[in-house]
Amino acid sequence: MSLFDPGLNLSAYYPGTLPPEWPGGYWIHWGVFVVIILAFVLLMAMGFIWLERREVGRFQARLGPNRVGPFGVLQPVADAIKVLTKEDIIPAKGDKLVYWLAPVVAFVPVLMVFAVVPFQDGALLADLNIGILYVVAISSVSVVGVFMAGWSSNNKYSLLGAMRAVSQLVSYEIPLGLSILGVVVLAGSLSLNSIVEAQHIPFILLQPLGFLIYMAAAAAEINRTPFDLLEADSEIVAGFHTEYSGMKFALFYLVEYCEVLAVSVIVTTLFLAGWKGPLLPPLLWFLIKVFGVFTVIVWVRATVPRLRVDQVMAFAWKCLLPLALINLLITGIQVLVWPEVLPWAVVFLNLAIMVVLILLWSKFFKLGGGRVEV
Amino acid sequence: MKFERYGAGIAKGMVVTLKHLFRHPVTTQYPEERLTVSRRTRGNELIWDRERCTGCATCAKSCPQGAIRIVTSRGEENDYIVEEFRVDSGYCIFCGLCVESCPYEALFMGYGYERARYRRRELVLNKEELLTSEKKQPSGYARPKVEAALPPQTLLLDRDGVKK
Amino acid sequence: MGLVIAFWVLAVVGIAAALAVVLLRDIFRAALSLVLCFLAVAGIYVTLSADFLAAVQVLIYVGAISVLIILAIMLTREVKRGSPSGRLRVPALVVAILFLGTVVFALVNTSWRISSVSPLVPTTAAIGGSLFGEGGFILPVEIAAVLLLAAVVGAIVLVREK
Amino acid sequence: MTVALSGGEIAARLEERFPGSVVESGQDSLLVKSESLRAAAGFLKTAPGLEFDYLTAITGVDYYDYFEVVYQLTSIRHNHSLVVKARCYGRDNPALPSVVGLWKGADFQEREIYDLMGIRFEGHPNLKRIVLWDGFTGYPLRKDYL
Amino acid sequence: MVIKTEPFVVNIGPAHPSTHGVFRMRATLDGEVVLDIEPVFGYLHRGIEKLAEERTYTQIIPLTDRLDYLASMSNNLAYVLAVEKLAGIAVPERAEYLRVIMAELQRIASHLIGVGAFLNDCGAFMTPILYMIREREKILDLFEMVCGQRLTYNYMRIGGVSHDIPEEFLPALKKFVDSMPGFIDEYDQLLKENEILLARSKGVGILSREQAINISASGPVLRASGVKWDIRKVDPYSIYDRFGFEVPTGSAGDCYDRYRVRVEEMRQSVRILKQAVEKLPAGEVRSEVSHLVRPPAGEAYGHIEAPRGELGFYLVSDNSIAPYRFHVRAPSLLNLTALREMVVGWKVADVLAIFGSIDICMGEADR
Amino acid sequence: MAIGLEHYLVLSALLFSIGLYGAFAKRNAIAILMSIELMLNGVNIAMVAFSRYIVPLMLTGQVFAIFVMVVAAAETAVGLAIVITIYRERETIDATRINLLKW
Amino acid sequence: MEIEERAGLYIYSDTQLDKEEGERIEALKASSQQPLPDPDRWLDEELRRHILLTSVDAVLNWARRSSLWPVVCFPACCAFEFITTAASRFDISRFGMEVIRGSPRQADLMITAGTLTWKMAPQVRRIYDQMAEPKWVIAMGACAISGGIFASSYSVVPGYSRIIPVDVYVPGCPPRPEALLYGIKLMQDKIAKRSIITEV
Repeated sequence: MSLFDPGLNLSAYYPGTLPPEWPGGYWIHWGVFVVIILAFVLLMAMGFIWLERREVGRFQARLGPNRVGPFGVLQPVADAIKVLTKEDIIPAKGDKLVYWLAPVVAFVPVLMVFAVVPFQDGALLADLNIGILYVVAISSVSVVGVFMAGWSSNNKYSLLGAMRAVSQLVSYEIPLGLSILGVVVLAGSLSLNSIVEAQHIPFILLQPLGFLIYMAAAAAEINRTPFDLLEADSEIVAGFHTEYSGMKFALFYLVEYCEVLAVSVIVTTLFLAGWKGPLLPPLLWFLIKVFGVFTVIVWVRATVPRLRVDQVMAFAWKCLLPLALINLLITGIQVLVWPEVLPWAVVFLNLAIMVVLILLWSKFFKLGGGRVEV
Repeated sequence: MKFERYGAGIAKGMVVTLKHLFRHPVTTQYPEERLTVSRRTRGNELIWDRERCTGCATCAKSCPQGAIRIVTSRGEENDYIVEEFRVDSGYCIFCGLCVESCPYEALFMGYGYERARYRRRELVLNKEELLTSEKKQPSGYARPKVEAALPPQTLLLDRDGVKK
Repeated sequence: MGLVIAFWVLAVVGIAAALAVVLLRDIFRAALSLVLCFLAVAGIYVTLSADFLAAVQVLIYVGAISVLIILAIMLTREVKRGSPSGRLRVPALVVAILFLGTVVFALVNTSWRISSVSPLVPTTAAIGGSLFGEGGFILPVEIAAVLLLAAVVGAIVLVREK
Repeated sequence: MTVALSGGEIAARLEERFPGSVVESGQDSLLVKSESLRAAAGFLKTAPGLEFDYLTAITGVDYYDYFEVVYQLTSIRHNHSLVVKARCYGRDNPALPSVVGLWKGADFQEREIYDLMGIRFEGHPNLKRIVLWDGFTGYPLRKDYL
Repeated sequence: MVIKTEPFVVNIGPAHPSTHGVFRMRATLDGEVVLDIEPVFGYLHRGIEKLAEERTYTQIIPLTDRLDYLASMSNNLAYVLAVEKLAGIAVPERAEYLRVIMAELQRIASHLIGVGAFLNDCGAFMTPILYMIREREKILDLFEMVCGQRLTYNYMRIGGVSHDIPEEFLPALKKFVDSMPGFIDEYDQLLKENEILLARSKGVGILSREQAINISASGPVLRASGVKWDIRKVDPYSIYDRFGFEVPTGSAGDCYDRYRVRVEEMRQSVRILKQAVEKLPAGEVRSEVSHLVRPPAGEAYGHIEAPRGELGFYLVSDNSIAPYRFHVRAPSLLNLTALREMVVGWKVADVLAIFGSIDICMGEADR
Repeated sequence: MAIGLEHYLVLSALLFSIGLYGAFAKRNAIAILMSIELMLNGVNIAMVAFSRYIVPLMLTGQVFAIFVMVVAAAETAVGLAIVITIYRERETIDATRINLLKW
Repeated sequence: MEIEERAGLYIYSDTQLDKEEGERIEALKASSQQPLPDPDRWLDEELRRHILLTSVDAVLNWARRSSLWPVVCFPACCAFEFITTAASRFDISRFGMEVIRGSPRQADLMITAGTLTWKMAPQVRRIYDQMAEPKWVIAMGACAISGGIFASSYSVVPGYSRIIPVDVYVPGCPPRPEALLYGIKLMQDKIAKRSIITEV
């Protein structure tokens, strides 16, 4: 199906939110949905900013923002207005065009991810049959934005941050993709909506190891602890956006939370059965799960320290990648051997396999040390 | 090191943070809630007792940096009249040595701490501003009599057992 | 109609970006233009109903190859020297134009047997089938796997510390 | 309890090894001739029974006529201590041998004395200002600095 | 695999998020690897040694507060000990106990910050340091109760302490002493076994026993390298010989050992506090000393085991009301001597972890 | 105007020629690699276009394009490794000065 | 924050860099012998003001005062009172201020926590210059206001106002966290009345 040729299989998913006989056909659907997605992403990102600050506050035995509006919910709004109206500084020696473009390049792909996410049954902008592949592909583009920012700032901390970004993001894309493949094998489709529909029991139970790998790899892709090396403020100040101020910085800040939102949404869709759930309306289920995933991410952030750059790379290549491959292999075998029999037995089997694999792998895998003779 | 604990250490740590999520935060919401400061607090102001002061300038002498300026003139009954008594609270370090050394108990540390100002020159306290007033109470630093009258200090220790 | 506009926009962007790649002196910007060119090509694939291929194009070319190239640019620090053209500029131009002329001449004068069947969508399953299915390209896949392995090993051996 | 060794006894041992090296000895200190400081320090660090392996502190004092540099030595093995002093004369370019080769802990302290008091330590690998900036005039810890 | 690139110089500090004040490291990096590092001091050099020569002995006490501003009580104690040694002044028994109580409370407070800051430098997102600061607040409350200030106490006096404790102090202290071990356990649970922390700190920044002695390291840095050297034990000052406590030592001398030694020292301090609270006698807290102390001409070196190591004051008196020479043996400065050897070859991230594990205070290092 | 096979082929030829020019004219080894990537992309477009317009139901062209991408990825990895090794040894990646085999 | 332009010059100690730094310090010292005037003109103007703030100004000022992000500038003792202010018990995050930016480009408020030495002064000046407009400064503690106990020292700048304009002075040595919060409240009040006042 082509993006410019709407009308093939979209109609199948119409019983959701929008009536099928909408006047004007799909163009209006597109227009409306783009606006809805923009609003959803921006609102949720702001909500996440607020929620993270509140939650981290509570994890740290304090309160968090509570003075701007009720419970401080207007805090992100105030931040946004303030940041947007701040002076925009452009480094004198940097590459101005690239400097200007970088936040945009980083922001657009993240926004495009939401085009294929089903908010509830069939309610999505475009049900691409390559859905999850599209997500992985598109999200790999924003690395270029990060790199452009680090390069054009003409600052060594920025450059260090950008170098770390590139090596880290490129490495973690592989375990990320492989862990998704397990889900795809189970669901038999790349389309996100079909994946949700295929989850009679959430895939987190069938793919516990895949879920852990995905969470780790995704945390690295979006620079969350313990892999938040790109902007490790105790090491390289603010990383690649050290030199950014004003509106461009606001975009990077937004990108950060949009990425978290994207990951939460995709985890919800792939592993937590998306909008499925009893009693409550599907959209509500969807939101509850997204916030749940986000809370876990914040919880991890509030607890663990950060790994060193070479340890991060070693973790991707020596730990996550082999585990993801083994996981994929086991999943493939299971799908071939027991197609649709006794899913609950498989759940327990897979949990056992996960425990055994982690225990085994811990024997081989070493971190630490790492001095280089110079 | 070997990655030998299989994530058990991380899990333990996460339990600790999770426990804190359900504990009562220790935060004091300052402008609305206030901590009662210590009875001996050395607040960011000095308080001077016009009646008791004899103008002996012991305080000025004991000040490590000469933040107190006293000008006196000879009075009728062979005593000193304090013409000028000035403390620059932007220069004073509130060490309390002047209060300790005052032989007539005429100088007190202030109990208040809200002394921030927009202008540098407003930080300089002259004779009138040093007197005690509604807003300015002396603290019990080196003055046991004042100390006994002040309320006890709020302690964070007392909040330990409080549940949410 | 949408298809026509899309093609022309993508084609113009792609060509312009490709020209920028070979003409810009600033090699970092040239690499960024290369990214743009790849994205345009991915768009072209979409207009050709090859959506799976478009995603793969973005994933591999944009996500991996150009990032690797940018990384190599950083590591070699050749940026200050730029990317000048060499002595061969004029002959290269002649060769390129001659080649272009020949190819365009040939393809204009060939009568293509255009099939009027509408293209196959979705392509994912079909590609999978033709790669791994019976009578498919399973041997080339194996060979490609060996090639990739060889490339990875070779690359590691090349840049290894002595 | 860290035992403060008697300056006299050690002075005698030093004299035996390096005649003429000790100028005077006090209760728990001894004053060493500046030329033989390096040799005496080496002896104190290694001589069996003494083994002052730990240099606690170095400081300089300006006595107008001369500068006195005070070395507080401790032996972690035997838990005893000693104060060694050396003097250098002249206010323009006073100098002493450096002990960085023996105790690396002297590195920053000697630089600091050089910076603040203007005593040169011959043989220090990186003798330059440490806490003040290049271009600062005068040596603040000298008594005649205003 | 390391790809050699052109080395470049990066300044870490002086106003860097994690240099614990205003320390600056001029680091030569090859990619992420540190090839060389030059510590640059002096961004907080305030000339305390010169200023002290112009003040009376009592007026110097506020100055010592601001040396190591995380351990003002210890600084006060070291200074008054040196002056008492110089002038031969005796201290009442109760004052000695109060001094020990204050010094040990201060040690806990300072180690809390040290450990928290180290964990922060390892990249934990503020949580450990915020928990530790919460505990430190309890100690600051106690200090404030006694002397009215939260950071610069100016509490010790030559010949005793400035005030006796208020009556609500002892119950509060008892409560603190009882609850503190539980909190230390909790923080241990938070990060002691965390795989990431272990990977970041075990085997990183090793300072061998010989090196540690040779560079005159002291305090937890020296003990983590396996040297059982604690001034409280080897040269007991004040009344430390009356308390039973252990001297924790490390074995490897790496960042993790330094972190563990600090945590264990906190437990030992709690132990000392427990004993001190039980034994605290009644009586005077300050002996009769003239306001203007005039020690006889001479010199004295008084040292204590401050939280960061051996803190010594070298005083020279010329029988006037101000010291002739006032020198501080700052543990922070000396512990940094080995920084270069410790960090060369490690990554940038390790530099900050190692630096954090040394736990310095620039106010003291630069003076 | 409808878009036909010829349009795609001309586009592909243009990309290929631009890449060809770059591969000959550039002196920077990385720039040459980038030009080669351009050429490969041009070829890919042609193959997908053929597949789309001539045998729409068989995806042979697309499968070939995938193989080309695999080769391109391998080529880039090895090529960049060579470039970095040469840079390390000779401090330059100017292709006109990398003439080790000549002598 | 400082990045040297030249690479490859470094040996164990680079005397050239030290020399340049010394020159910068001496130049700054020579050029800042008098304190800068307090930016307090708005206080007088406020007295005879009768125009209301426009709603745009009101929203802008609300946003600015509700999210003051401080920059890292922690030279000495006061830093720990500032950190305590940021920590759980006083929790500066209630005011939306816990986003302590390492990069001055993204910060609004400089809380000068500690003694400023002449050696440090160029760095502080540089951080201040790097901050994007609008920016504010709170001088925290006696050292920041006047040099405090170290005012007479040979290496200490007697007050940050020699180097950068100071909006709010918070006395104390160091001020309690509440005192600092009170200073922040004054700062917010000042921001709330922006716009009619000309930039000072």
